[in-house]
Amino acid sequence: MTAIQGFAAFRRRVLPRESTLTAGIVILSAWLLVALFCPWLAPYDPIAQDPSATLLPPNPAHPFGSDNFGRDILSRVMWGARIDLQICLIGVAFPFLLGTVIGAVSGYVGGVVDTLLMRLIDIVLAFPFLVLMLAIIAILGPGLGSFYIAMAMVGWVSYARLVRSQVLTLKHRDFVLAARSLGYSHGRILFFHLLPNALTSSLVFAMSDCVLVLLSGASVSYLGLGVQPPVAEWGVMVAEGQSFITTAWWITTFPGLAIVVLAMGFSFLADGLGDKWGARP
Amino acid sequence: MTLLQVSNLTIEDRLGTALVDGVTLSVDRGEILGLVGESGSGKTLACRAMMRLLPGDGLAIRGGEIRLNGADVLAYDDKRMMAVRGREIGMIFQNPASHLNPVMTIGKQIAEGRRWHFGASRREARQQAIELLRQVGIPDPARRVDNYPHEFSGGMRQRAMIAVALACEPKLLIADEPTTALDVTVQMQVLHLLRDLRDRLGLAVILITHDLGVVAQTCDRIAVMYAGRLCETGGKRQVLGAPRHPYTRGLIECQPSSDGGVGRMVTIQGQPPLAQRFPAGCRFHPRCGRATTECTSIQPEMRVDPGTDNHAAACHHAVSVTNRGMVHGQ
Amino acid sequence: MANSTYPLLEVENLSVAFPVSGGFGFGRRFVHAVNEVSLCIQAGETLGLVGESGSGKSTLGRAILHLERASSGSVRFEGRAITGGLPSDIAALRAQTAMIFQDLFSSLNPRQTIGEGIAEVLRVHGKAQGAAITARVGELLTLVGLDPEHATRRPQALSGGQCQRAGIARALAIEPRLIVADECVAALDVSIQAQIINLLMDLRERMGLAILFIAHDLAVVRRLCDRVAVMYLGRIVEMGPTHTIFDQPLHPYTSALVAAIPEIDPDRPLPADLLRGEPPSPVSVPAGCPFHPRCLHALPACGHGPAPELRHRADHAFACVLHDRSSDSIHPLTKGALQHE
Amino acid sequence: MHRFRFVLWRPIQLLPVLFGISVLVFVMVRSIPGDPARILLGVRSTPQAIARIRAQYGLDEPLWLQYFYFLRNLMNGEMGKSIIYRVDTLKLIDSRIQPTIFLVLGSVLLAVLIALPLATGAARYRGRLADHAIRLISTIGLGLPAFWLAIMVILLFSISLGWFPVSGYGSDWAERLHHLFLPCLTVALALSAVLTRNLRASLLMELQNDYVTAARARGLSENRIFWRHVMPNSLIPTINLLAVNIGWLIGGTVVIESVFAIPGLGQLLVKAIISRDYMVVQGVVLVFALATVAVNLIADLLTVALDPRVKL
Repeated sequence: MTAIQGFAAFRRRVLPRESTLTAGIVILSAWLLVALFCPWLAPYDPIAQDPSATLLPPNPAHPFGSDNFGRDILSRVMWGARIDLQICLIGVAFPFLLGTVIGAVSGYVGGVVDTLLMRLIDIVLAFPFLVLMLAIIAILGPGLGSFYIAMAMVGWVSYARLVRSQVLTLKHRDFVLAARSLGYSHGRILFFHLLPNALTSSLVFAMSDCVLVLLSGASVSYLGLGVQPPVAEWGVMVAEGQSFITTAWWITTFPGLAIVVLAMGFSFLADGLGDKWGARP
Repeated sequence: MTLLQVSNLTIEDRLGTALVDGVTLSVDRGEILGLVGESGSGKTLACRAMMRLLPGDGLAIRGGEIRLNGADVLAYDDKRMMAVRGREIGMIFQNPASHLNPVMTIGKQIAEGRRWHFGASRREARQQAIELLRQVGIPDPARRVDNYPHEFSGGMRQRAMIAVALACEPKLLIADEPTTALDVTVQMQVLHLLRDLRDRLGLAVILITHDLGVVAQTCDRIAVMYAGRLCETGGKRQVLGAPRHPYTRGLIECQPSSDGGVGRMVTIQGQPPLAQRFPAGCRFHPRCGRATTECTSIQPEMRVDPGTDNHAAACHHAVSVTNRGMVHGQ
Repeated sequence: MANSTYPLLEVENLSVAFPVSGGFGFGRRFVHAVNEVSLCIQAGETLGLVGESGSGKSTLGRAILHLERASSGSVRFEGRAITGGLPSDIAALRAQTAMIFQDLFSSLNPRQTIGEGIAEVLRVHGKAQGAAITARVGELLTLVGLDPEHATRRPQALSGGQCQRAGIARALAIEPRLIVADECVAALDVSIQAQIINLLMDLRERMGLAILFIAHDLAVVRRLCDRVAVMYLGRIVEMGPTHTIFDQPLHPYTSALVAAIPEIDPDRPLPADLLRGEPPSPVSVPAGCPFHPRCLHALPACGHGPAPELRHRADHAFACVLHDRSSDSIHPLTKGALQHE
Repeated sequence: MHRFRFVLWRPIQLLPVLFGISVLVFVMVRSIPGDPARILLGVRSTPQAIARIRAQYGLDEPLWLQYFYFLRNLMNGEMGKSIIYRVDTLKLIDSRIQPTIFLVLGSVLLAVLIALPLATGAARYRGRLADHAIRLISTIGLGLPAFWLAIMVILLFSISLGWFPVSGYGSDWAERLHHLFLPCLTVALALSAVLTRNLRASLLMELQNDYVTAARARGLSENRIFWRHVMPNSLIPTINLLAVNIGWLIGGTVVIESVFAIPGLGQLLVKAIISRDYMVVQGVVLVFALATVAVNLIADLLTVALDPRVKL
């Protein structure tokens, strides 16, 4: 069996038929593998400086070239996958959990709780997303921890709004009325009947939100308020290469491309899942 | 005089299942034809085919002929077809709320047909829109012409949709379950309007419905469809008074009459088949009390009862005039 | 039965009002979806509740099962107060009542199989434990004419009629004494409608069920129900034994509804216009008799004052002033009888 | 008409939001650990200045009174002094706001110009090659980091081709337009990806509506149906989407202004954060929030004007 046949068989058996979903899964698993195995895959130490190999253009020894400290860009991009994937996952997990629970309870309970929550959401949404995050980071001080906290404080709003509107529509569907007429407790109705139905669109949104979180994390780091040098993070790398843009384009180009490809992976996954589940956030 | 003649119309989906199979129908000028069937019987699809507007992907007309005033509509190109739609054949739908553009005034939607098909000026079209609203029985049409669909009640919306269709002056109106979403008293008013339009304008109407009661009071002739095939056609009195096909009979009997009756209701056992699982032979045979082995394998043809004027049924065991007494005696 | 001295269900002067924002938020108005309704249902009895859209019949059905907050009046189930009742009273109501719905697919949780949905009822109400649950689920499915193997299907994989049967099986799992059936055959094909009606008849006979049958199809109501209540704009305008309501209606609205029943009789002409216009929105109920703008028999006095009271003649009640003049000899309003006066 | 009362009522409804914004901004600065007076004045504060600011903001009073002073100062146009620039924050903002406004307006204009034809093409040729290509491009566009895209655009148009200046703002109108084109393009490219995807989706949804079938059944041409019925109806949700994205867009300008060294509010904010110039941070955040609220208000009013179904 040739490799192509093998892949075809693998594709048939393991991967879903939808091409966008497949593309998303392939891109994301590739990055995941790189992130997990970068100590073995990366040809150089990402922060080891080599004064004899500064600002080298892409060549067989350094496929993506090297920067002004002689660090290998390829190795830094691979190690960067660790940090940036972590930014996506942690940056999405907290808002997702927080927002989903708050939105579901608020939509189900209604009344004063719901009104107050909607006002709070209006207020948070009145601030431009990145500006509010920067403001919170300004108070907490630069760093990845501050970024996660700011993300959780700002990001939950979208999930809460989404899940709340889902719960509000589902609440008036007959199966919820049926559940009430059968004497089920509120907890059972909310968590066993409403939430499983509301969750699909929230999950799809979380996947597309990964793109936003990734871009925000990289932007914050680019501005010098997130991940601090010399850690290999893509946004930091772009910032570091900016001063050499006229002479060494490769320092900024490759980490940027890495962001684009990872973001595409999440977008494809979100689109694919959305089509598959018929959920459009 | 025959206005529209459909012969052997067959519509298949992408998998080659015949959702409409060999349907033959005709409508005369000034005639109301009732096309009766349950959901999934292909009645709506057959009518959409007459306008060459099949919904969804992969559906295609695979055979048959549609002749409008003798001309073969299936041979028309898109441009000629556009002149048929609206202008020759108009259509109204079950749910006027969604079939009217929600952000355009009723008047503009009526006027659009006048402007598009007849090149009327803005002012003329508006006047004609008001006149049309009056014709379909909307009170205070000069004011209502500037209302949006959501400002109309259900029955008024249906009237407005009829006015939108009439604006193009069609010869044939296809009415797809026009009263199903309405209350009974309002349903009566809309049916009156359709009858009235037929009388005044000589409009031919195909009334698609699942309700035999509506058909009995409104139509001249009836065609009954089941699982994509025609099972019985004929005059209203023939089909309802002396049904020849067991499905027609079943439909009549399982609808309680207004005097209620007593005890358990007569039913047709089982349920209509899904398109992918249409049975071989007569498609009704799994639910039929009269079915024999012949029915399971051989598809029955539409046959006219020789003793009648065009009362046809597709059943191997169709009741004919000669042995009608037996059926009525139960 | 322990509480046999009480009727199974007693509704007294029940009103349900919904707030509608009047455009500015502070100009709050109320829609009286159900207005001062009184009725009662005996054990094993089937009461038909008919009316056009916006008549409040569905709201009344839900309010009876305490699924809608009543703004005034009371509901009693087996003598226990349900409106403003204790949680234990509500629990008693829930343990003996169930509901079946019009929307075949939306009434079943799309993420549950049919079996899981029924098993959940059995478990929550302690009707069966462990392996007995599966057996009972099969039993219930067979009872409503489904195959026990349908238990593993999701609602999307069933036809409309099968979904309705599954919904009935879930309702029966509770072993109810009262079922509220809200337009439960309206969305079904004619041939399936009759099957479901027959199923309800069978179950009623076998289990002594009382049914509140909410419908707009009068022919079906006539076949199934013992008594009928006619609603218009939130009020009951006529109520009585089925044959009286259909054969000798006293309210012009009832007589119009009866005359409008489509009949499969090719020789019967389309009835002449029976009513003027359409049911008005419940947001703006006309003064006086709410029906007077559409009534062909309306008197000048009908447009003023309070809505006419429901008056009782033996087991027949109606809310119309037309019969005041000759209160001792009432002429039923059959097919325009009043025109002959 | 009844529904136009909305025009009066909607701004009143916004009062709680405005109140919330002011509270949030107030709390934000007060929650920085340390002596507020010292924080507001920076490291080189004199005792006299500290005493003055304590009096002005009532820093020894209870918190709710402090909030009241904060509001009072705000009403008087007092937002404190920048510790870096040594001028009133309001004056500083006033001098920096113009480039940001033009950047936002230009970006929106460009983005709409890009998105409209793309979404139209994709929706009308659904499932064909053009549609797939447009979808792929817009998906890539979603994931473009603005700061990186800006550098790439500079690399291409300024350094390699030499068509546009690398950075700065310019002194007269022609120069400013020249300077602003690349930044606007950068923001527009990212924004148009979102717009294209959403407009395409809402066009396709409208095309599936029953009234489109009804219009076909009346013999209207596909062109007329699309431009007269489908497009106007799809633009209504798109206006709202655009408004929601204004917040995102303003965030984008923060980054873009830093990359292109445009002396706007975004750049001011980033510099203020880095140099802990909290009075400026507070002022700029407040201005951004008010601008977002205003844009959403305009979008709401537009929706009411365009969609007869919408009532309060």
